Amino acid sequence: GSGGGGTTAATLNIAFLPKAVNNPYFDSAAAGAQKAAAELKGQFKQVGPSDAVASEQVPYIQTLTTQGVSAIVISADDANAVAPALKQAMAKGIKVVSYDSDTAPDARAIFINQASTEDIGRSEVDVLASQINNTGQIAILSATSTATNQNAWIGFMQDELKKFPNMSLVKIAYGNDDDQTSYNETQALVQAYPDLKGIISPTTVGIAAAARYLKTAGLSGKIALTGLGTPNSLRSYVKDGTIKGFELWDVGHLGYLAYYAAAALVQGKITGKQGETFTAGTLGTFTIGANGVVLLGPPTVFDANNIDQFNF
Amino acid sequence: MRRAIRLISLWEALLVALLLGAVVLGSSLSPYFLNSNNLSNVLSDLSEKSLMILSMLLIIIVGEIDLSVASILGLSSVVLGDLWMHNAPLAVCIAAALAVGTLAGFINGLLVTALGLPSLVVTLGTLALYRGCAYIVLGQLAVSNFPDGFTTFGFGSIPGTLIPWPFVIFVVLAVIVILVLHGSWIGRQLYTIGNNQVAARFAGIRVARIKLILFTISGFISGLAGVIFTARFSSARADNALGFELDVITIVLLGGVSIFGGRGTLPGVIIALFVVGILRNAVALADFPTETQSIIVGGLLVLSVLGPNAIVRLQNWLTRKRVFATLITYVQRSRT
Amino acid sequence: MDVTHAPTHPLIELRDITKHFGGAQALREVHLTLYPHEVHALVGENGAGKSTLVKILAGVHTPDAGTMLVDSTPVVLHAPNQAQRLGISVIHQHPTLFPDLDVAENVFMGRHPLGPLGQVDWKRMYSSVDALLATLGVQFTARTPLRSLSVADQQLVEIAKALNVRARVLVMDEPTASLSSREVTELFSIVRRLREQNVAILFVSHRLEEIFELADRITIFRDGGFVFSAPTAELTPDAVIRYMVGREMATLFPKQATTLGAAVLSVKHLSRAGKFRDISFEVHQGEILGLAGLVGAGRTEVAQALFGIDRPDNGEIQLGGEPVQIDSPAKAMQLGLAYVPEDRLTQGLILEFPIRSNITSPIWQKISRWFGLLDFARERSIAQDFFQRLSIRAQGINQRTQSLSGGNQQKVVLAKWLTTKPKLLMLDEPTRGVDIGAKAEVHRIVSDLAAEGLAIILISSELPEVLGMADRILVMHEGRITAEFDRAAATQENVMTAATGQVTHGN
Amino acid sequence: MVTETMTTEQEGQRAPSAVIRVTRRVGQVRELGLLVVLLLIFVGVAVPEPRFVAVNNLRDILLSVAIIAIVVVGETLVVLTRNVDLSVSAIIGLVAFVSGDLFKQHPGISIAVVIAIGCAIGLGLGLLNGLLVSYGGVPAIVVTLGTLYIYRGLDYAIAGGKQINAFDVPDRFLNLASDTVLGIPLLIILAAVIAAIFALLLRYTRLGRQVYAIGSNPEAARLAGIQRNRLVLLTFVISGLLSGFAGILWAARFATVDANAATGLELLVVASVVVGGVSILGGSGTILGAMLGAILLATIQDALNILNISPFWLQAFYGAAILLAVMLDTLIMRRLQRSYLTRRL
Ligand SMILES: Nc1ncnc2c1ncn2[C@@H]1O[C@H](COP(=O)(O)OP(=O)(O)OP(=O)(O)O)[C@@H](O)[C@H]1O
Ligand SMILES: Nc1ncnc2c1ncn2[C@@H]1O[C@H](COP(=O)(O)OP(=O)(O)OP(=O)(O)O)[C@@H](O)[C@H]1O
Ligand SMILES: [Mg+2]
Ligand SMILES: [Mg+2]
Repeated sequence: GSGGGGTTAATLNIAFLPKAVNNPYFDSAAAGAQKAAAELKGQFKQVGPSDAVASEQVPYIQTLTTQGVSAIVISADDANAVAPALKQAMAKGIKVVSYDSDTAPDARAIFINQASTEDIGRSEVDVLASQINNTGQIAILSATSTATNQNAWIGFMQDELKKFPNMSLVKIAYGNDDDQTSYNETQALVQAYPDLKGIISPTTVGIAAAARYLKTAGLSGKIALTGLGTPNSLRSYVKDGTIKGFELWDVGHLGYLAYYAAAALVQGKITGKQGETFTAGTLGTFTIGANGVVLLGPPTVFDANNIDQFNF
Repeated sequence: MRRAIRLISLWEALLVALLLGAVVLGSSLSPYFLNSNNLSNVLSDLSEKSLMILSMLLIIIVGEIDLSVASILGLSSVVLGDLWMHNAPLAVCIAAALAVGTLAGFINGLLVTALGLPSLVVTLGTLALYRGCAYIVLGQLAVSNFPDGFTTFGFGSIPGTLIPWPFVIFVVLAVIVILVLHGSWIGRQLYTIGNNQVAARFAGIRVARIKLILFTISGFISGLAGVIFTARFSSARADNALGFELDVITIVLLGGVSIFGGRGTLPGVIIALFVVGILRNAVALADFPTETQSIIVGGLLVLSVLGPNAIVRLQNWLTRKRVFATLITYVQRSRT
Repeated sequence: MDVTHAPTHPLIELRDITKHFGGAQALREVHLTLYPHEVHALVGENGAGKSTLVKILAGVHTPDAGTMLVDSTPVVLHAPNQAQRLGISVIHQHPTLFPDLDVAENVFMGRHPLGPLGQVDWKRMYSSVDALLATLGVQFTARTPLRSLSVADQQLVEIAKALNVRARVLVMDEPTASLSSREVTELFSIVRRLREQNVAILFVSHRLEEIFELADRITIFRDGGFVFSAPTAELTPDAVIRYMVGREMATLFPKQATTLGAAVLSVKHLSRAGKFRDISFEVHQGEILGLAGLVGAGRTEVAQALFGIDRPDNGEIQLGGEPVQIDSPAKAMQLGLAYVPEDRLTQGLILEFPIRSNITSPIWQKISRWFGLLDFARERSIAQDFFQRLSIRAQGINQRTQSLSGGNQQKVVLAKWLTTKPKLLMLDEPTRGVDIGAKAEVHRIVSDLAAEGLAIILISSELPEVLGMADRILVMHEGRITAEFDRAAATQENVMTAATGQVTHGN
Repeated sequence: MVTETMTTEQEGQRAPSAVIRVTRRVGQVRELGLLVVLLLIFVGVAVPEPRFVAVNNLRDILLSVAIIAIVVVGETLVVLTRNVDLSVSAIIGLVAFVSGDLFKQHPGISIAVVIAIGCAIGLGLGLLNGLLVSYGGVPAIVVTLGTLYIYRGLDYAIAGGKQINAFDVPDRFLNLASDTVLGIPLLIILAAVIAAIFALLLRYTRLGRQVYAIGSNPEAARLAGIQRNRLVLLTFVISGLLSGFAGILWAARFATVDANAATGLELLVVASVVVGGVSILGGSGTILGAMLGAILLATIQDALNILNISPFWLQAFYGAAILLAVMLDTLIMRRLQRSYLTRRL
């Protein structure tokens, strides 16, 4: 059989490969992608491992390659581990787009960046600072230390912290985007740093778990918590004051844009070169930036006032 | 159980049928299944497990078990990565990874033979210990920037063919194991130990020494698997191959090897290896949800032992009914 | 000993009981009657079927044919607890206990005394077991973990277990096998007390003096068949032995006269704590050295120490005049020793393997070619050769040893060790549970080997066998050599006396 | 569990011979040893970090062990019969999700009903394990390794990408995990009660003693007229039931439940049992010991947190704990037997 089948510009057979399939965050991204697929009359499917383990993603890439999908849209669990397989796919003429978490740049054509890494990193520190009036020990609860996006954000957070002499970052903990681990890590942070004032968790799983611990440990309001999360999973904590405010881009839009980008690639409208532009349905026109990065836009801040307007 | 032995040949026949079934299923589920690239992917995905079943088979045949293989894989992968991160030459890194694996296996062996502890508990302990050591060394870091040559070895195929490099290693080792296990005096001694440890000792077989060697080999193989894994994903991480031990043991048992030792053949296990590999691949190709795989594998595992038992019980029941007795004996004759 | 007036109503009556194990017939239409207020002794050589009968009474085995009457009503026992409910309590030949539990629980397992809330009443259990143990005069208490007891003490627990239930029938299979004489007297006084309480007692033993001391009636089995039964008063030890053996020895044990060569093995002051002490002897080429004694005398341990299975604590072993250290069976084999173990099923054979592989197992490495690959053709020829020389009766060398009769299994074990061309061959109970025909053949083989100049140590609990086969007989009792006899000087009586540890007279 | 210590004292009163006093201590040595180790850890950590022995930290330790402890009780029963149940983690995960999902699908469903359903599921899955082992004649490790896959697979099949969030389940349900009675968290009380009940059953019922018997010597058990199959089946059913119950509590405690809940927990459970001195070869060990084993492992984890040692050390410590436990156990047993061997002759 011809591995490169299906790349005729007409057929849109686009597969999403998230870090893990059973993660509400990626499910809402998938919802957006499905919307785009409907608009473009293309096919959409989402496959992936049940655990966020890099090596688990590779067989799926291979399978998709064999199936000759027209494009793979991936959120890389480990930028380099998936690279060889993705390169094989590209060699077979399959377009590769990364979203949410980038791969090695030479293993994809375009990276859909949910928000400028810098914006997110800096703004989260600012949000937290305003909650703890610029003083005290803070900690970061990240996903995995290999997650490209996480590390980039953390980089800018540390830089932003220089502006707040009275705030000190005491620890960066890793919850592996796993609920129990994140929960225990939060518990560990609180125990290890009795004077902890605030936690930033730039991951949807992490922030939810952290919020839950703070609530059960009766620390709501005592330790401030912010980060990136989905409104649905944090709504109750925002209402009971465990979380005053948190950020996120519109995940649905992320998937939506990623699908349009992939489609544009498949249809040959773009190749991924800097400066190329394409239109993404209701989101309007986007321009490809340096080394194939497309920016979704600034993040939204969710708080008690606006949270009920969102459902994802 | 005794009578079940007569059924081993039958069991291997069943496995072959199962294998064919899997192939048919695969090709009917997806047009891409028989595509040569895909088959090459199947082999590639089995790279580490195919090696690990070899040593696991030997260990289970002498009536022991090694739960720590996946952790040893992770540890040696991490050692390789850590040294590479500190700019050691690749050859040194690989040698070190193999050495660490071998040492880990040797320690298992010592605990089992010298102290006479049950291997189930010992390797349960080292399963956690070795994985823990891997985390201690590399934490959550991942070392990736390996040279292309290394990655190609792990991920690429023999030029001009679609045979992945690691599979070549498997073929070579498999041939050796077949010869040793089924053709040499050593193999005979292994089965003897598994069947009757006392009799083995009374016959002058050095039981403890042999077990020590086997655990050490298992460690080495796991280390080798660690190197291959690292190459395949150009990524050395502490959580590499987490949980592989279950797959490996499952495949071995599915291959008709008795968990009590003394019974089982490599051909059977190899067939089982491909049954599992192909089923997983077929199910994924057909876009079945991930969980279908684990359900199928688990079901096969239980059936692999339940099946023969059930047949034996049926036989006993029938033989008690004089009418069928002759029929049964006839069937058994024709089988042997 | 009081003369009993056998009551008219038997408690238990066994009629024409037959039992097969695969091919081997363990019991052939035997009958036995147990009366209350009577100690009934059952004697017979090894493999006569005593334990099988005991297990049938215990409900462990169900007979293939025949009837069992309890209180003159026929019963069929399928499970041990059925026998227990009928008031039949059994002491099995080999302890069947729970090593992880303490003595009290072993005694009470399944029948723990219960308190008001239906809870296990530990206090009561411990006190009653301690009381029971007191009557046995033992050195351990109800709370001692069983794992820490010696085999003999475990035997006592087994006895306590049987005495603990209000039994109407007490069956004892070689209860004294590993007991000291003091413990034996304790046991006997208890048994007599029970007899006074109208308990029916079946007593299996190899020790004739015990039987004549205790039993009111003696029944003799031979090779799975009933031979004779009469009140003890009407019997003499010689008569019993004659019934037991029941054949002219000379014809059965064709020991050829051989010229003794140089000493092959000489042992000096060999000791192993708790097993044997100060063992010294020599064996010569072409000599058969008999090792007689009761079960538990320590003969197996001596043999196994020589074969490197357990280490002796001190003493010296010389082979061909050279002092040697034997630390493993492998080493022993290199030195030209061979050991045919006591229990061929668990120690001698790989039942899953065909005759062929079993015979060649000690020399697999030798008959391998490059890379240790087995030379199957050579294996087949060697196996075939011994298969014929020992005239093993089977479909062929590829038949699985599992399906062989005891006698033929034993021949396979013999062949297995002969392949190593040993200088010294140690046989431990080589004919236990082997039918007469095969027995005779084994004896022929052994004496042929001796004639070929092989040195042989023959351990056997069957006196006639030792008397018939051995050039010289060492008698062991409780780990010590108590006597040595030449072929000429040895008789049933003097060997048996030495074996039971009474006056030591050798020459 | 109180009873365990009581009998120790009783045994202390009557002391016939020196040898026997030794062995009696050896009999209890596991529990004592574990207590000593725990004590050492507490002292060792409390000195640099007094917060370690603060009430709320001790509470956290017990809280984190409570759910596992319930599963450990069932596992202990199974292991005592010379078997093992690796499928517990899958049962927990499955039940945890299903019970959470019930609330999500049928808002207003009564908690009692959910608990009943969850326990029923656990019981059913345990029953399947038990039947395959006892009547199917399949080695426990094979059966439960297989059902570990299968049950987890079912979990994935049901859960898919869905996730149960705190707001999907009623607060009354979440309170199961957070409620306290007289200041003691309900979870801890539940675990303690369950452990105590089974400790009593094991020690004070004939059935309980027979569990030890079949693990210690199956053949002898047969001669004693004990029905092995039924008993093995029973232990697996109990193990499944308790795992199911633990699954419900899991959902209540962690509120956010996806298909991966409790993955890999079976190793921690078996580890607790082994560290607790329950012989993997069956026949010996106590619930008390297993509980201490579980607490020990949880304490190690907590100590690492408090001392701010990287959690990456945790697994290594677990492994070392397991190895040390079995080594000590066997060495002591050996020593004991040698001390007796030379008694005769
Ligand atoms: N479970 C069994 N399977 C096969 N054969 C058996 C079994 N039990 C006994 N036999 C055979 O039945 C015959 C009688 O054995 P049994 O144990 O009753 O003899 P015994 O008189 O008790 O001998 P000993 O004095 O050595 O105890 C022997 O040939 C033995 O090999
Ligand atoms: N089959 C057995 N089961 C349990 N204990 C045994 C067995 N055989 C021997 N023993 C014990 O081992 C110790 C030494 O017995 P050993 O067999 O060496 O003496 P033996 O003279 O060889 O007896 P046998 O006539 O059985 O060979 C004794 O305490 C004996 O009770
Ligand atoms: Mg007997
Ligand atoms: Mg003996």
